Amino acid sequence: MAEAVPTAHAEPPQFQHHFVDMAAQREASSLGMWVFLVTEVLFFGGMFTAYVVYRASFRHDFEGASNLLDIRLGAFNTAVLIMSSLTMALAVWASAAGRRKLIIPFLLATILLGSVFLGVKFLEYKQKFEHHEVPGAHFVVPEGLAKPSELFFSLYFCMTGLHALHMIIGIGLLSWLILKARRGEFTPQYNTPVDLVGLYWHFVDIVWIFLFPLLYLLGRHTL
Amino acid sequence: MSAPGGHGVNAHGGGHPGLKSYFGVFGALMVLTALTVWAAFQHLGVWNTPVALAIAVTKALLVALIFMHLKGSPKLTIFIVVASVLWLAFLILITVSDYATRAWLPIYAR
Amino acid sequence: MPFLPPQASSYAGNVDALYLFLIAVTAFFSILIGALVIYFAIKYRRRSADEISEHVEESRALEIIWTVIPLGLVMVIFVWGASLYFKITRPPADAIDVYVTGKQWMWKIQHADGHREMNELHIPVGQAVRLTMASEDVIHSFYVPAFRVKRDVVPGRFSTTWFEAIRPGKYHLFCAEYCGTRHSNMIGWVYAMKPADYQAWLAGGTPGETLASAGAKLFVQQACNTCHGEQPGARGPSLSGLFGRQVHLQNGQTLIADETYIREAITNPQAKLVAGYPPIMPTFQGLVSEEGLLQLIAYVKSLSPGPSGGGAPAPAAGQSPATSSAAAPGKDVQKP
Amino acid sequence: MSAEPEVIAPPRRVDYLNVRYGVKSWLLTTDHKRIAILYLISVTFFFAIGGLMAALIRLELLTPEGDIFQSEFYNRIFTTHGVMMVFFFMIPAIPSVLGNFLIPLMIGAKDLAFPRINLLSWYLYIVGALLAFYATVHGGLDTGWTFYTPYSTVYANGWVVLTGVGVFIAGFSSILTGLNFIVTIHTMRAPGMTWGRLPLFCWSMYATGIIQILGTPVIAITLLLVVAERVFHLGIFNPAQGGDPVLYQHLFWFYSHPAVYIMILPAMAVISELITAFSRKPIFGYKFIAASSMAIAGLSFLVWGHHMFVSGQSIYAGLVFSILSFLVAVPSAIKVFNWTATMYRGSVSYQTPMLYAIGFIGLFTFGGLTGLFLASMGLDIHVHDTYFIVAHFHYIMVGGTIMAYLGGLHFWWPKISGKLYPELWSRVSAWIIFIGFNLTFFPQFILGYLGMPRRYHAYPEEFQVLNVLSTAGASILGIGYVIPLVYFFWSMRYGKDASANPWGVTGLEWQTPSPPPTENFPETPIVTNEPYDYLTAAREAAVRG
Repeated sequence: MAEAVPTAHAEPPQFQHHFVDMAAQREASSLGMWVFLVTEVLFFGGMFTAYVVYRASFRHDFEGASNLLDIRLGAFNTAVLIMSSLTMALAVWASAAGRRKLIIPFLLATILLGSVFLGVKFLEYKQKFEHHEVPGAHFVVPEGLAKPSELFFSLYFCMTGLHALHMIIGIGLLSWLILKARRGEFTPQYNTPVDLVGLYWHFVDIVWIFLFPLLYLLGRHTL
Repeated sequence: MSAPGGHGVNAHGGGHPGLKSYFGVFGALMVLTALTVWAAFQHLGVWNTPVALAIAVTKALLVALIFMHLKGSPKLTIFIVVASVLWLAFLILITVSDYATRAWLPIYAR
Repeated sequence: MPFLPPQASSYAGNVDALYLFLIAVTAFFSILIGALVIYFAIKYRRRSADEISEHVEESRALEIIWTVIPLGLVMVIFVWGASLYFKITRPPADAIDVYVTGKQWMWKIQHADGHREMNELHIPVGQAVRLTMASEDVIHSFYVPAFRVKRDVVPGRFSTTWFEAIRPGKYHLFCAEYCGTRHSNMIGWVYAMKPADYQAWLAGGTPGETLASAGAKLFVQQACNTCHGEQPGARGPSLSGLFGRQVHLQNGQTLIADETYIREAITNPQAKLVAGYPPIMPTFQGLVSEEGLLQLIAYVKSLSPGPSGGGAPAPAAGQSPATSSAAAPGKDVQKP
Repeated sequence: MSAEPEVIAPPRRVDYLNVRYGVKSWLLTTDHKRIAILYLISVTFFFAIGGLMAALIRLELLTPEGDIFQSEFYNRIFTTHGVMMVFFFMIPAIPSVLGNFLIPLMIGAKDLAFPRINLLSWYLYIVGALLAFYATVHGGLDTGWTFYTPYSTVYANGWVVLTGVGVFIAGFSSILTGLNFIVTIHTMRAPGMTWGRLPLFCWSMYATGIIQILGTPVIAITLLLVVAERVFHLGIFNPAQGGDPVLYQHLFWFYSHPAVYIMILPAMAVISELITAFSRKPIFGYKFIAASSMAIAGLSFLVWGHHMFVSGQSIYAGLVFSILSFLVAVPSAIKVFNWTATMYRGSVSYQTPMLYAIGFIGLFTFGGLTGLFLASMGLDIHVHDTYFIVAHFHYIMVGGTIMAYLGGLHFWWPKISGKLYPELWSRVSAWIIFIGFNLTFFPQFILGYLGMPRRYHAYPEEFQVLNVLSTAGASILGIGYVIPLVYFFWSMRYGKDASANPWGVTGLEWQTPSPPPTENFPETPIVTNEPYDYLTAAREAAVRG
C-alpha cells in the first residue's frame, strides 16, 4: 500500500492513483477488510456448525471432555486477549490522533500479550499430550467417557489450532506495522494499515470470545 | 460520504470513539468474562447454554461496535456484518434442523 | 414406452406419471421459448447496418405474469413430488423384513427366516418388502431402477426403504453412490417371483439360523439380559413391544423407537437416555459387529407384536430371555 | 514468417499490450487487463486437461465392459475431469477473464480497487492449480470431485491431501476476486454511473462476488477438515469414531450448490449484454433482471439439501429444501422471459456472439427445466446419482456457461486483442459445438431415467447404443472447441484491426480505443444516459457525425 509517489495536490504519499481521492481509497480499503472478515466468519463458521451438531449428538461425552480442560488457563487467556484488544484499539487511536510516540509501544504491548496467549496455549497443548488427550493413534479415552470424547478433542484442536494460527499471522502483521511506524509512515491522514490490522485483531479476539464458553464452560454445571 | 481529512479520522470517515469508551469497554469485557465463568458453575438447567451464548454475544457486540468502531461506520459496513452473521445462522440452523427432525417420522404408514 | 425402465413396483407408475408431466412442462416451455427466439430472430432481423429498433415500453403486467405462472407451476410440482416422496419412504404395516449389508463391492442380503444371498434378492410379488440396510465401510446406495427405489446406505447408522413388486421378473440392482475401485461391479439382480415360485425357492434353500434367534443368542452372550430383563425393577427399560413405540427421554423429548434409535442406544447409549433409568449402560461400539447389530435389531423387533414378529420365532410365552439359559426358544409361539 | 509489409505503419498508439514487453511485465503486472489475459491462458490450459479426461471417459464408455482402462484408473480419470473442470475452469473462467477485463472498463474506472490483490489472486490460482496438476500427473485421486467421506478420508489411496490443499488455495483466489469486484463496483463507479445505469454484466458479477465471499470459506474449512482427518487420523467425518458423513455432505453442498450459481450467474451476465447488443434495443425489464441476479445470490444458499434427498436426511428438512429449490428456479425463468422479450421488435443480427446467445437461451431453458425433476423429492429418488443428473448439470455448465463464455470471448475479442476474429469460421464452430453438445448430452437424459448410475466403469449392455451416441457427440464437441482456439491465435496475427466500437453498441467499454490504454480512459467518462439507450446514442452520433 505504501510505495511513495509524489503527487501535485495535498494527498499523502501512499495515495493510489486509480482512486479518485484519499477518502475513496480509505473507504475502499475498509470495505475490503470488512468483506474479508465476512469470509473469516464463515471460515470459522464451518467448524462451529460441526461443533453444534456433534455436541447435540454426544452431549454427555462433550461435557465430560470439556471438564478436562483447564478452566484457569482458559479464563486467563481470555483476559489476556481482551487486554491485547484494548492495546490494539489504543494503537489505532494513537495513529489516528497523530500521537506518533505512542503507536509503537501499544503495538509492542499487543504483540507481547498475543505471545503470552500463544505461550499459554502451548502449555495447554503440552498438558494434553502428556494426558494422552490428543486424538489419533495414542488417544486414551478418559474414564467415564466414551469414544466420541475423541471427537471433542479433534474439534478442540482444530478450532483452537486455527485460532492460534490466526494469532501468529496477526503478530506477523503487527511486526510489519512496527517497521512502518518506525519509518514514520502513519499520520492522521494515512493510518489505514493500523486500522485494518486492528479490525483483524479484534475479529480474532471475537472468535476466542465464542470459543472460550463453547469449549471450556459448557459442562461445568454438571460437576 | 467521507468526512474531510483531518484530526482523528479513521479508515472510513466515522469519528473515533474517545479513550474513555475504550477503557469502559475493556472493563465491561473483563466483568463479563468473570460473569460467564461464574455462571457456568451454576445449575441453571436448560438455561446454561443460552446464558453463556448471551454473554458471548454481548462481549462480541462490545468489541465490534466500539473497538472496531462499527458504531458510526457507514450503513454498508453494518449491512455486511449483519449479512455474515445471517449466513452463519443459515448454515447452522438449517443443518441442525435436519438432525432435529430425523426422529419425527412414524415408522409405518398409517 | 421404450424410454422408461419396467414399472415393476407399486409406486413406479406414480413416479413415471410425475416424470411424464414434467417432460410435458419442459417440452412446452422449451418449444415456446425456442420458437419465440427463432421467430423474433427471423422477423426482426437486421435489414441495414445502422438500423435502430423503436423503443418498446416495458410492461409490468407481463413481468408479473411470467413470475406468477412459473411460481404457481413449481408449487404444484413441489406438492406432487413431496406427496410422492412420503408415499415412497414409509412402508405399509404388513411389510416383511429383509436385512441388507453393503460391503465394499458386494451386497449381503439376509431374510428374516435365515436365508442368505449374495448380490441377489428373491422376493414374492404382491408383498411389501422392507429393507433394513447397514454398511460396513463407506457409503453405498441400494438402487433398483425397475422399482424406482434408491436409498443411500450410510455407515454408522441404519437406512430403511421399501418396495412392493407387482410384476414377476429379473431386475437390475445397482450401487448408486461411488464407493471405490469396483463400484461398477457392486451390482446384482432382484428376482420378483410369483408366490408359488417363491415358496418353492424358499423350500429349496436350506435356511441358516434366523436372524432373530442369532440375535437372542447375542443378547444373552453380551449379558444384555442382566439389565433388560422382563422382571419388574430391572435396571434397564423392558424391550418387549419397544419397536415402533413412543419413548420418553430424560430431557423431555419423546421419539419413536426405530432401528436407528435402537442402534444408537447400543453404540452410544448416553445420547438419548430413557426417562426413569440411571445412565449406567456402557457403549458396545466396536464390541458388536454390523452383522451383530442387525441380529440384535431383528431380535428386538421380534419382541414386539406386528408383522415383523410373525415370521421370526419368538421366545416362549412367560419364559423371558432374561431367565432362559437355553438359546433356542420355541419356533412358533407368539409373544403376548 | 512472411516479409514485413513495406508501407511504414503510422506511429503505433500505446495500449496496454504494447506499453511494455518481457516476461516480468506480464508476471508482475497489476493491470486488470493483463491479469485477465494471464487468467485466460491458465484457465484454457486446465480446460484442455479436463477436456482430455472427458474424452477418455467417453472413449471408455463406448463399450459396456471396462476394457480400455482398469477400474482404478477410470475412477481417477473421472475424478480429475471433475476437479479440473469445476475448480480450475468453471468457477474462475468468466469472472476472472471477462469480469477482470471488463468491470473497470464498464464502470469507467482506471482499474479494480485492489490491483495487487488481483495479481495475488492469480498467483493463488496458479499455485493451487499446479498443486492439483502435480497430483494428477503423479496418479491423481479416485474420490470423485465431491470427496465424499468416509471414502476420501479413510479408504481412498491417492493424492487426496495434495489435491485438497490445491483446491483450498485456489478457493482463496476465488474469494479475493469476489472481494475485488464487490469493492470496485461499490466505490469506483464513474460520475453519473448510478446503480440504475450499471450494465447488467456488472450486476451479475456483483451477485457472483457475494456468493464467492459467503460460500467459498465453508468449503475451504471442510477440505481442511478432510485433510486434517487424513493426516492426523481425527474422526470428524469417520463414523467408526463417531463422526457423521451426512454432516460432511451438508458442509460440502452448502458451498457447492451456490458454486453452480457462481458458474451460471457470470454466463447470464454475458448473455444479458449479448442479447441487448445484437438486438440493438434496450434490455427488456432491466430492473427485473438485476433483481433476479440478487435473488439468485440470496436464495442459492438455502437449497443445498436437494443433493441429499436419498442420503438419510430427514424428510422435513427435505421438504424445506425442495420448496426453496423450486423458488430459486423462478428468477432464472424471469431472466429467460426478459431476454426473449428483448428480441421482440429488435434489430437482430446473426453474428457469432448472437448465435452463442441464442444457443444459450435454448439450452439453458432446457437444462434449467430438467432441474425441476431433481427438485421434486419423489422423482429425485429415482434419478439421483444417475446419468440424468450428469446430463442436467452438463446442460447448464457446458450448454450454458461455456456457450456464454465463448459468446463473451467473441463479443469482447476486438476490445481485448484489438483484432477482429474470422466471422465465417466462428459461425461454423458455433454450429458444430451446438450440434455436438446436444448429441453428447441429450442421450444421457434417457440413459439416466433408464437407471444407468453415475461414475460407472462398466454398464449393462442395453445402455450401449445411447452411450455410443454420446461418445459420437463428444468427438464433434471436442472438434468444435478446438477451432476457436486456432482462429483466436490466427486473428492476433492476421485479423483486421478493430475500431473502438466494431458492433456499434452502447457501453463505456466501447467508448475507449481497442485495445484500451493502460489507464482505460484518457479522462474519466461522465455517464449521462440510461444503459443500452440506443436511441440517444444514435441521436448523439448523428449530431457528431
